[in-house]
Amino acid sequence: MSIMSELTHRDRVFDFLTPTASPVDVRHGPILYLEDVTVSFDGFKAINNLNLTIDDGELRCIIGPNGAGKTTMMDIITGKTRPDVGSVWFGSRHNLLTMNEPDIASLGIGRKFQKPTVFEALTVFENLELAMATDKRVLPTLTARLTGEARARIDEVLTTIGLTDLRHREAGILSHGQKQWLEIGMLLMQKPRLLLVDEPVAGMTEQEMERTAELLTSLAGKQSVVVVEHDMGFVRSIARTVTVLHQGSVLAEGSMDDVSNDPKVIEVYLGEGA
Amino acid sequence: MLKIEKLNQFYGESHTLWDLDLDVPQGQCTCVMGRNGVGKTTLMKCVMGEESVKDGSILFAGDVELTQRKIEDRSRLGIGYVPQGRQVFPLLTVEENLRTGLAVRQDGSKTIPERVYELFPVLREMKNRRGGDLSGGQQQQLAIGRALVIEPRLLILDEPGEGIQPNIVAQIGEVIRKLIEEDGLTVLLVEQKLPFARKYADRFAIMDRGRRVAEGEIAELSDALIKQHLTV
Amino acid sequence: ADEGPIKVGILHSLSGTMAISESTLKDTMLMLIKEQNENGGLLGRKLEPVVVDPASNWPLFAEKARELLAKDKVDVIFGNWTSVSRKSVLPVVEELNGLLFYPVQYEGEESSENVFYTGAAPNQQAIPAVNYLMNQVGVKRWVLAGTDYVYPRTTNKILEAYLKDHGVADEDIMVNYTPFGHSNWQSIVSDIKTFGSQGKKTAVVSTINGDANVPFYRELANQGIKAEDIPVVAFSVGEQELSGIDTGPLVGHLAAWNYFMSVDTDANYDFIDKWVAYTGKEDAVTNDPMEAHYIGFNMWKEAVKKAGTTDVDAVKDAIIGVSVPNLTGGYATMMPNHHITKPVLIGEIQDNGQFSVVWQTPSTVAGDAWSDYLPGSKDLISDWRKPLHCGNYNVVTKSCGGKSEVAAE
Amino acid sequence: MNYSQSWLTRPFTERSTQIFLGVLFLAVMVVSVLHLVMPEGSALYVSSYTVTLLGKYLCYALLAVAVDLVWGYLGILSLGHGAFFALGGYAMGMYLMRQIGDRGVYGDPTLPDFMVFLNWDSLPWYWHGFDMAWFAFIMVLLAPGLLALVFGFLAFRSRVTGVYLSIITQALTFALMLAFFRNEMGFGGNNGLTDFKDILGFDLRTDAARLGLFIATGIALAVGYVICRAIVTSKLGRVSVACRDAEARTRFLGYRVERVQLFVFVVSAMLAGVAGALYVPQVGIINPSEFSPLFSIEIVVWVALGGRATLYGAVIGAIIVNYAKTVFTGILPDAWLFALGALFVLVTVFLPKGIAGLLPGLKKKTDDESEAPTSGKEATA
Amino acid sequence: MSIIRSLKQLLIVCLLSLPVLGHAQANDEQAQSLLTQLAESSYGQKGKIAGEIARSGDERARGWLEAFSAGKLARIEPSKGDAEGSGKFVIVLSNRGRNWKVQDALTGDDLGEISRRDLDSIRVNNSLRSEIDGILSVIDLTVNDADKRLAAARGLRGNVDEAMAKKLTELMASEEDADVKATLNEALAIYKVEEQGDLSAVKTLSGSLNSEARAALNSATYSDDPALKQAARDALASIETKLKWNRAAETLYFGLSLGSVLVLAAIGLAITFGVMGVINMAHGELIMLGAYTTWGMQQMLPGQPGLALILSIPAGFLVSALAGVAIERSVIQFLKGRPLETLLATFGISLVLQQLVRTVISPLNRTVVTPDWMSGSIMVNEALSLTLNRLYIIGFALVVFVGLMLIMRKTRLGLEVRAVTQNRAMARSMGIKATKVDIMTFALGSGVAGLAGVALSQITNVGPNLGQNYIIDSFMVVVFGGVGNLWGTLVAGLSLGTINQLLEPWAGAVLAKILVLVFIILFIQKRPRGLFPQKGRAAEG
Ligand SMILES: Nc1ncnc2c1ncn2[C@@H]1O[C@H](COP(=O)(O)OP(=O)(O)OP(=O)(O)O)[C@@H](O)[C@H]1O
Ligand SMILES: Nc1ncnc2c1ncn2[C@@H]1O[C@H](COP(=O)(O)OP(=O)(O)OP(=O)(O)O)[C@@H](O)[C@H]1O
Ligand SMILES: NC(N)=O
Ligand SMILES: [Mg+2]
Ligand SMILES: [Mg+2]
Repeated sequence: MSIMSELTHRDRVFDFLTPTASPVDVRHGPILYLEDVTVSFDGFKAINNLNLTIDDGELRCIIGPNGAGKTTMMDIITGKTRPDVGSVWFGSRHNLLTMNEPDIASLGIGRKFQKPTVFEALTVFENLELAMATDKRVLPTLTARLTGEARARIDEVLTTIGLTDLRHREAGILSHGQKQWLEIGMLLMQKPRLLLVDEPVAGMTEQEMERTAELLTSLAGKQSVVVVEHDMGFVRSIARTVTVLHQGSVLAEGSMDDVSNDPKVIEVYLGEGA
Repeated sequence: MLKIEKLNQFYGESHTLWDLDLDVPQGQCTCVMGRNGVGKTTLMKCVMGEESVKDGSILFAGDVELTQRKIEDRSRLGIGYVPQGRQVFPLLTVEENLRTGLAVRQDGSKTIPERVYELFPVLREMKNRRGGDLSGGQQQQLAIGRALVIEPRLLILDEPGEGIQPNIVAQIGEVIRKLIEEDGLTVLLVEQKLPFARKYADRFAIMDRGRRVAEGEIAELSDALIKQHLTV
Repeated sequence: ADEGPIKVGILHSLSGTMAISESTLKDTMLMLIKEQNENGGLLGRKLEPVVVDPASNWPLFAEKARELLAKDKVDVIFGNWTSVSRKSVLPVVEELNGLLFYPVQYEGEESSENVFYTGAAPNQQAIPAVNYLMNQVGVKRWVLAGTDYVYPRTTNKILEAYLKDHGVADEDIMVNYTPFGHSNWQSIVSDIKTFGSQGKKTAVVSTINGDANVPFYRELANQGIKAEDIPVVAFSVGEQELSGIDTGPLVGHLAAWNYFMSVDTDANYDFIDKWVAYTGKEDAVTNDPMEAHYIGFNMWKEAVKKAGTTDVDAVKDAIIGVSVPNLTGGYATMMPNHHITKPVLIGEIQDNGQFSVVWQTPSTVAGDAWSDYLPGSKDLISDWRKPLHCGNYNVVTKSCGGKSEVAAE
Repeated sequence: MNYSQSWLTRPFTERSTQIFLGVLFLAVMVVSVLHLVMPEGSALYVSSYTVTLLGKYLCYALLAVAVDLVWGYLGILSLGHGAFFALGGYAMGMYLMRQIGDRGVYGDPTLPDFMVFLNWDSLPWYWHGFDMAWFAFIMVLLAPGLLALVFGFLAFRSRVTGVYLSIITQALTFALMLAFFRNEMGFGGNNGLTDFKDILGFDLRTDAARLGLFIATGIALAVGYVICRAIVTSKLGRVSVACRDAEARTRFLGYRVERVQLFVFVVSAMLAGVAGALYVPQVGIINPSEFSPLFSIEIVVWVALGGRATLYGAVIGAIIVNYAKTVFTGILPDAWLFALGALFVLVTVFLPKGIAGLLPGLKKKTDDESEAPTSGKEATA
Repeated sequence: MSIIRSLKQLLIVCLLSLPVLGHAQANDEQAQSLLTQLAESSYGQKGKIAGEIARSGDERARGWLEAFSAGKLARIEPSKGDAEGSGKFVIVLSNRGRNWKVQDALTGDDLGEISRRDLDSIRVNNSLRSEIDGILSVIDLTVNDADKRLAAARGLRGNVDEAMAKKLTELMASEEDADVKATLNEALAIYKVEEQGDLSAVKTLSGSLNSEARAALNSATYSDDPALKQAARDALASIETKLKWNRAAETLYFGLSLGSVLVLAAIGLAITFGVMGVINMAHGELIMLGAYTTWGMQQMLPGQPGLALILSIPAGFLVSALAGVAIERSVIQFLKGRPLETLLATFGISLVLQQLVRTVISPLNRTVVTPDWMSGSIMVNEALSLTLNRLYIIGFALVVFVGLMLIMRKTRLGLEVRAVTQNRAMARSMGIKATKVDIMTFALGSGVAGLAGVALSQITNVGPNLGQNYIIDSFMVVVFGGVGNLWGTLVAGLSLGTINQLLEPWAGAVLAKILVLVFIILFIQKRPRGLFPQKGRAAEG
């Protein structure tokens, strides 16, 4: 795009001129739709002809060997990575491939990263505050005040993630597991239509896992959830439909039982002992 | 192999480890457990020297007082470390990541032991890819592989199974056992997942808010203990 | 206030880019003051130098000038090198009614009641040099190369007008500007070489300043431009600059100044001996701005003696007409326009970093504040004596330039 | 931190801002009163030389605050803020030049001296309007603001970050310096703009005008400080910090990072412009050396020395360094660079948080429930 | 000009008829009187007297003329000096300082040192000097050394007149060296085209790149003879095409040489900043130290500038590397994990180092001599010569680059330093001695800066400001190339240099520089991480 034409796009400079994103349209079927997506890095195909459909309100688990392309898939959905070919739709209205990360996020796609990334210089409270679903344009952000309602919401989430005591500590000092929880909290604050959760229970104890499982299942229905996880116990406890990725494409899809008995899945992923 | 006594550690003003005692017997796998944020990682860092301790002692191999040693000397003594969060060198290739461990090998070998590649074939496959480009699980495998390159006497594993696919997790467990049995390796393991701990560890220690609250043979790890210290 | 020492402010950069030129001038002043004190001071009082470092920073020059005048209450200031620093200081010395002696060749177009210009105006350096090249060397084609700032720009403007008046065609003049500190002269020197190989005798008139000179001369040498083929005459390269250059390959290139260290007079040899003794360095060199300070200091001294006081207004009046010996065997007189009379010397570089004088004006030339070759200023004159008392009197409109309004009040 | 206050009033509820404004107000008052009331010989008399000097420090302080806003809170290490400062300065300088009218040496009623002397026959188009104060003052904000807008738009849109951004800001100011050196640009070349006569009808050489400018600078600093404080304590401030520490992550939360950066960058550039505009009449000259990359680096050094990401640290740093310069260049003309250099090294090594790190009470993060900070007395003592 | 020229030719003819300068020992009185005339006459007369001296047959004449031409012939002031010496002519052996070493011009006796005050130099100027050079070089046309003959022949082009032409034709017949012969032929052809409008001579000149030849052809295009006019035009046109190519080659050379200077200045920074992440504002001063080392070496080895320069390569590396170690140990090591603050501290260090040089050595520039083997240029053809100092520097830059590349790629240090900068704690946990690595790497980067200084001393100022002039450019090159990538630094330096030189003839030096900066700004928009960016997940961290 030439510089000139961008300069004439005044609305791209001043966000108060930007039209607000229109809501996601799910009347005609799935909320997320990936078709024939391929992405390669220096010739290595991390995603190879991937097709995936997530229905509105669904909770989907995705498993697959290390390097199968699960995280890369999330990168594609959230606009971090552009596929070489293929199409990705959010509802039937939004072509995600034409949008950038903040646009996609404001459409209502939230993500928890595999490696927890929080704002280390900000407090736990502020991390949650920033994640909160509100008007995120510049001037509204500048003039934003915290309403009682919003504060209550933050408090609620703080309780859920068990960090109430640490709310005014900088997020940088949290332990690994605490950061995982904070990320989940930020995801909750965003109230997205679609949650992409990459390895939520890594580093959690069995009991914490149970809590997480409860949390995610309670979200499903209102929101759509995609969970990537290697802990089979956890997956079993929440899964309705499981998709197995392998070498960048779908290897198997079905109920947990179907999948875990699939010899191909056992061979490349579960191993005999599991 | 490792004997920790009355260890106290502070992050600035906050007292994180309290009078902590821990015994890691030679040729066994000791598993440290505890809820999030109780100080497991902190303890490992103290052993490695990445955090300084206020007082207390950490004796290695009977008579080496670790708290007096610089970090780099500790690995020279034969301690391998797989930290939580992988900590691979993102811009070094996989092979270069592994080669960083060659400096301290006792035998002065300049090649990466074949065993590492056998255990994690993906590392061979991706030899020339940058560490940071790997998937999460691949990075974790790289971190473990890297620690094995130095052929340690004591291996510290901070939640090693995190993000690794189930069959490889099992394989890692097997390797640990094999090293313990064949080479007399000592392992200090932090692990949350009970099945794994039960299957591969010899001993356990439970931490709660910076203190060691329980310790014993893995068989002694009772549901009561778990309920008391590991549930929220 | 007439007891205690007489304070002499020294306002030269001792750090930053200009320290390379200016720090010597500070030492010169300290030497002159020391000598004067050894000879009993002035009006029976000791002289006390007040040294500050304006650090090659132009606003800092103004600040330090104010500090000298308002805080240290100095009786006179010797200082500045670059024109911009002088421009920055000018309003301050005028406002606080100080005295400033400015020792460096400059572009002219200025005459302040409070400033005494002891360096050369363009008519005391550039024009005679060009005359020499035109008449004695037979130069027909001209390269005007300078650093891109006001002094070279103005000088070149004056020279262009002058050359055209003398029948030089447009295509026989090449003008080139480079940034301060320019160090990559390859293509410019190559262009000069091409320009100079068209069969007509060519010379380069260089107003290149400061650090850019070393790489420039080095490139000349390496591309094999010899003084015999294409001589370079410089207005900003003196002994001090040469002391940082391997002059072996540069023999014969020229400079125009009002003083050279090699000048064969006793006054000069004495001055050099004192300087060597003062600095303790056998290889210490002297240069034109040093002589200008020497003259300026002596003129101020004479004026103070004449006025019997260091009072600025009295000294200002007394100094006009004061004559002191220069170091080249003649006299320098302070003219009513606050510029002085100077001989113009052309020297050729020698392998020992000195210049050998090859030509000089038969008599001294009086500095012209306003150039006769610039349309805006050819009608202006400056005369600080009463009753005219004006730095920019327009002889056509018969009014005192910018001050007309003030006068009317 | 009080999250529910309005963004503009929030700074005033902060202890640190209250102390800052109080100290600034007191200082300006004391200086003015001593200048006006005390007899000239008195030990307590503040000369107009000192007043102007202090005015200059305050300009630098405002400039440093502007740099700290983008560096400390947004993570943009601008090595080109001198450019915005200089543009503001040139806008003011052009106004002051036009005010000279026919009092220049050549007596030309419209053309500034340097144009007459370079044979320009008419005023270049971009000089028009600068005879009117309102226009010039708008340009003081607009010139740096527009440059920052265009430059920032391009750079942030392309996601230029880190040292890459730093270096292109440096290239920007370097290019402008070379351009302004050229006489053809019509800004007086290396000699710049100087020999100003009066401002808004007041003779610049009078003590009253000097004092007025000093007070105006004090006010500008106060306002600039409060604006910056308001930004950094607002939610936008926290988003800025988020951008600074994890730019990509911030995008995934739905913030348009480039716009946040652009907004703050432009505000900062304008503040720098104001600082430049107030600086020029007080020091009496503006020339291209204000565009020099080393000057911009020096500004960053002031901020780092004072303590990054505190704003008041920037003020402290700017004042201390420049005061040290004034003093050292006077009393240690041959060795002051040793002293200054040593100061930089020692502060970095021994005061990791800069000089502001010595003021413990001010930095504490307070609760949203507004838990009182530790005693302010301690902090200023 | 024309007077001088004909005078010179007169001399040449005279001299050519003289087999060698005289054998006879002329008497001293005559010599004294000739020299006195030389000393006392005006510039206009001196040439003639010099000619007389040359023809006097005195075997000392050549020495006098050479000394005169070099400004080293002087007379002890008749009124001053000790009684016996006054009025004596002397040859100055050393003219530095206030007392000069002299020897008696007539007897060759060493007279020791005489104060400058008591000496009157016999003034010489450019035109005299070239006259004397002419006199001396014409003699060279008949010497045995073919190189000297070639040089003399070259000098003749454009200086031939009727009398000369005849002589030259004779000389050509006996000349054996092909180059000399061709050059003489060309000289003759220039004369023929210019003065006689000789059509056949145009052909001789048609391929020539010599500027005198071009001038001759040019004048022929104004001839009345249409055939000659056309032939001259054609010849010029073909020369013009050739010249264009040569100019292009020259520009490219200039670009590469500027580029290699940038690479040299930046490459050390590519280590300290690019790899270690230290924003080293004192980098320029480390370069400066290298340059001063060269100066110091030349002071210690007077008269052997070449040897001193070669020794400066290790010495400059060492001095800067040690300075680097000192900086690292005293400051940088305390700033681990605070890379931005290294800017503050190293800025301070750079101020201190600059002022230290001003105070301890001098605020003035120092002279660094270019050894003979690095001076001048090698001539590819008449229109294209490559300056030697730059040629050496291009080579030096490449050698330094390759050396660094090998160290970073092939030694363990390269691996370890990258590991340490990427994750210090982890690197130490792997047994890497981070402190040692820091010291070695910083020393390496600093040492390379010192090498740059050694090289720069051959093309620019050696003074306290040297560093400041390169620091900004260095950072730009490193960043433009992509931080952490040595190849990037090489390509960035060379391409920025070339772009600058391509733009310069068209835009002028100032505008070219501005355009290069604007280019950098725009380029970074397209490639926000430099020429060779770190790609992929790893870079985003
Ligand atoms: N920028 C890149 N450059 C090169 N290879 C890459 C890059 N990004 C990803 N890959 C490769 O693509 C493959 C897919 O990676 P991805 O992170 O999506 O795996 P994953 O399914 O999330 O694995 P895990 O379960 O271990 O997290 C891996 O083999 C990885 O090495
Ligand atoms: N740099 C730090 N500064 C201050 N406090 C810290 C720091 N790092 C960790 N902490 C605190 O110390 C406690 C122990 O942290 P640690 O990382 O050792 O926990 P952990 O037991 O490993 O937890 P997890 O299971 O989540 O990995 C936590 O409460 C954490 O908030
Ligand atoms: N006046 C000068 N040389 O700047
Ligand atoms: Mg993954
Ligand atoms: Mg942990």
